[in-house]
Amino acid sequence: MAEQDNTQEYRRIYTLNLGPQHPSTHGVLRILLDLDGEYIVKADPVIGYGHRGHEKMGENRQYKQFLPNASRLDYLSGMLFNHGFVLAVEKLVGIEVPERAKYIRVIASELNRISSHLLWFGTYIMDLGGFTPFLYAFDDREQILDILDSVSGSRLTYSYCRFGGVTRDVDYKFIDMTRAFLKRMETRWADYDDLVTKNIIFIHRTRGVGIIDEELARQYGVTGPNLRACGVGFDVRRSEPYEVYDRLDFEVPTGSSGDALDRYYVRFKEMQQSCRIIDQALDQLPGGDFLTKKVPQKLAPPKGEVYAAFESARGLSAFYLVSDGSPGPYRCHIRVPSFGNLNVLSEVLPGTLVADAISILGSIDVVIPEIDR
Amino acid sequence: MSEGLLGSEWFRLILGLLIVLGFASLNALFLVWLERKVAGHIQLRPGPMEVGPHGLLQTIMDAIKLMGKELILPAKADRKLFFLAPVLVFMPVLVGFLVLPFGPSMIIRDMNLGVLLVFAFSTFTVLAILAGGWASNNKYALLGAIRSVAQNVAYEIPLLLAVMSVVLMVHSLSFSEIVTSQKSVWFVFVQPIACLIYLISATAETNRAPFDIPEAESELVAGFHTEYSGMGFGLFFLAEYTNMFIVCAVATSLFFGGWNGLFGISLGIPGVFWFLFKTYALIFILMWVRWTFPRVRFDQLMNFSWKVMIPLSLANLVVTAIVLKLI
Amino acid sequence: MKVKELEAIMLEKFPDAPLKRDETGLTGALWSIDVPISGIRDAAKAFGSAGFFLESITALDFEDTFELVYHFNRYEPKSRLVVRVLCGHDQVPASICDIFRGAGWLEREVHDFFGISFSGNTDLRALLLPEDADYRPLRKTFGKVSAYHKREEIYG
Amino acid sequence: MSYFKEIFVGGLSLIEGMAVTVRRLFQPLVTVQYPRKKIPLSSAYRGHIELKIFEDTGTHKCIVCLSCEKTCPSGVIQVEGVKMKEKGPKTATNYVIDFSKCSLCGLCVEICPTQTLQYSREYELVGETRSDCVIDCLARLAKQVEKKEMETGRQLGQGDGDGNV
Repeated sequence: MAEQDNTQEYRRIYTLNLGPQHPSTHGVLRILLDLDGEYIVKADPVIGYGHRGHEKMGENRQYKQFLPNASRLDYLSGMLFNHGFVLAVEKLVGIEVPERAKYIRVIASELNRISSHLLWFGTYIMDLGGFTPFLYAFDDREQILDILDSVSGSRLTYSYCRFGGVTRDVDYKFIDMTRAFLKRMETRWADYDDLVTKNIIFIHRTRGVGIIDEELARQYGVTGPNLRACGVGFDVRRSEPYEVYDRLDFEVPTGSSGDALDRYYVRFKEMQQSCRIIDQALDQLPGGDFLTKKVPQKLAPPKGEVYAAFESARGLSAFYLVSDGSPGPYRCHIRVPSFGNLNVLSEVLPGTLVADAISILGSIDVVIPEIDR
Repeated sequence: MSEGLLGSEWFRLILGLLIVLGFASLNALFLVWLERKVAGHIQLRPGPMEVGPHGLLQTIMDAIKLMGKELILPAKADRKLFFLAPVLVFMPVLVGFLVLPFGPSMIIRDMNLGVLLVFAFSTFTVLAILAGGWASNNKYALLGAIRSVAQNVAYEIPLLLAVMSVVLMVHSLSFSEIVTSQKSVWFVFVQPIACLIYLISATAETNRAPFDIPEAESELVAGFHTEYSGMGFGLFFLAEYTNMFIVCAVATSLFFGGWNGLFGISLGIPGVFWFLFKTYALIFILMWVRWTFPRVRFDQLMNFSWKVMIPLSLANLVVTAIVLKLI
Repeated sequence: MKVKELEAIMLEKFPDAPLKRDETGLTGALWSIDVPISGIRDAAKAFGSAGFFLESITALDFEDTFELVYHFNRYEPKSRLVVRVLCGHDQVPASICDIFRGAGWLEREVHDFFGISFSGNTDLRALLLPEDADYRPLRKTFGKVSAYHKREEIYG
Repeated sequence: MSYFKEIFVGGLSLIEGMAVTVRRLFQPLVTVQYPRKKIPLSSAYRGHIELKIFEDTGTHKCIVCLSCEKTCPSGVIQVEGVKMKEKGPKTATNYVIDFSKCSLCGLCVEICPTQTLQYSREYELVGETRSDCVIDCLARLAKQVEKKEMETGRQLGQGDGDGNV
């Protein structure tokens, strides 16, 4: 009798292979779900489908040759990673960056952060079944891409920052376009509020779903908006200000319960804060060089190491470079935020519905190629 | 002799069936085009533009492409059921056309149980969806099929209760009688709650967003028709849009006065145009809703039905009955 | 927990390797500590109870030894801490995946890339590499390598 | 009571959402029917690299220093050259890029000592085989020079013409 019960129990639970090809896994992610009906019993994310060996490539390349790689780690915030890598090398070699370049980098980075969040916003609502906000968000994102295109010449993998500055100075056209974008967004937030934030269906789909509390976040090293959603105001831009972030006035939005709705709020408010940062940075933008002339063609950093953290759109990211004095790093390790953010899924998913799994996966905003490296 | 043939019931039926088949297919193709256009313009893009003027021929080309595609049978699928399901899903939808009152003299078969017939047959589609989902031997398809059954059972009840309030007022299940009694006042003004309940339940019945959980694209890939390709998929698609037309046509005749003009003013426009205009307006609203909202979750959908829709429709029915008795 | 207390605890546990403070912060970490391979778990426990979270685990491959580098951080300004563990090419360090649950994946990644096994981590399946990968790509013996140093050549 | 309130507030929020979408229905479209209508490229656009035509010489100024070839992270560029005179720089005889490997970082353009490299404004690139991605920059330059001469109606570069200034 007992044996029969066991076999029945065995049959109750079945495995669903969510991905690697699935409409809403944001890259090539596969999650092995053990299901009881529609309830998830066990979740095991399987990653590595997009492993390109960036870290090994880094060891075999000169510092500047790694520049194009940096934006390809997290292709949605290419400017931020590009910026972060340049920061690391500048710290390692000890290059002074002109003030103007610092401001330009901050403006470009924050624009990129908004574009990344807008893409997340669109795809998240699409994961929940609403298609239209996705295209509105892309319409706005297109404005950012145009702005960044006008200065970096590229729309996704910018490769804009250089050691000691940026490749190209910004002009009045860039400033006007950015100002126009900020003005445009002021009216768009209200539309997004009406269309999504206040929507009863949306609220029901996200409230109390996929709660990551502070202790769980600490255990898994969850950072970025996902961490701030559970009430911890931890932001690298605040805790270790790089470039000119300490001179700019912005808030670090936090949530309280750490559910999908709070993560949504935090990212939504972050976009508005980024707009504030850009606005101030444009006001303060000084004149001068945009690229220091003192950088040698062949970098020869002193022996040693550097761990340069920066806040990407998804959280705390860092480049860990070990130099042996040669023009390329001895070891190049990249700390990516999505790694911890995805890792936590195996503990958040059990007990939820399949539909919630999609909602949670969307709300933590992972970029799989960033994890796979 | 010829007059006898023209007037005979059989001739009428066959002619009707032919017209229905043609109309249903063309209408579905048109609706797909309309849906893409509405979606496009809501999203600030033009929608299909390349094939024909404003992309009008796009869906016809798509249909031809679908017919030319191979029907793929998944491994270990139930062969008979797999191919039967698309046919099963399409046939009952066609039957609904038999009793739809397009105009005062444009009913193929004016039955005194017309309303019942439409709903009896539209319930049948859920069986086909279940069969298709089960036969596909795919977990996503099965999940979609199971969801579909639960959803249809839950929403059938408020749907029929809402219809019941109208039937109580007219004392008839015949479409033409229901429409005729709305000559001066449409029932939407008398029964606004029943109308709202009907429209919401009908959206759920036809598996349209925000209630499209059986095919929830972002969760279940394509739900019950994940494994269907070619015309198998085409028939599911056709059935979905035809079904949409039917529920909107029924809504038109139950609540929006069918072929009657507003408050008895017909402006000299033939009844059939009034009917079609109102039906397409309702369809437009369904599309508008679809391209605005995110999808509800399965358990919330059931909650909404059992905790809100059914009590509300029951209360509405009781109030209707009491008021009718008092009058 | 205050920094002083943490320093005291670490000094008690590892008397010959005190917590070093790097005021310049040029390397990105404010404190660093060299922990013997047997002391990883003690150190991790101390940091865990002091409210640290694990930022990353990585390894460096030198000619004479592996070096495991753990980066811890707190939700406070400038409090990154780096733990260095020398780990011979054939040594097996202890896993800390029960102290920091997120460490499991990080250790799997190090196992993938360097072939370092962690005792106590039961799930060391390949994470980023294919399931059947039998190579360790970030070892300096794999593929194209520009340099292979001894540890003291870099850290002196 | 909260039950009815939620239904009411919820219903209202849905109507607000529908108001947003229906407003869009009457707004001008933002998309462009691409092959028929094109958006102007930004002035900073980075296409694949090409050799610049200098007005004074009527050709490029490549001195085959191989800086670009060495700095390229992906080994895209292949340059060969010969010495035309005893003294002075080499002249390029072969300048080929394999665009399928290029990641458009722009390091080659920045490092070029004679500034003879520039980004082309070509973006409608298509190839059926890998070899279609290989671009012969010298041949491309020759065509551009020819075209420019046709347009202006005069011989370019009345100077020495072999790349020396």
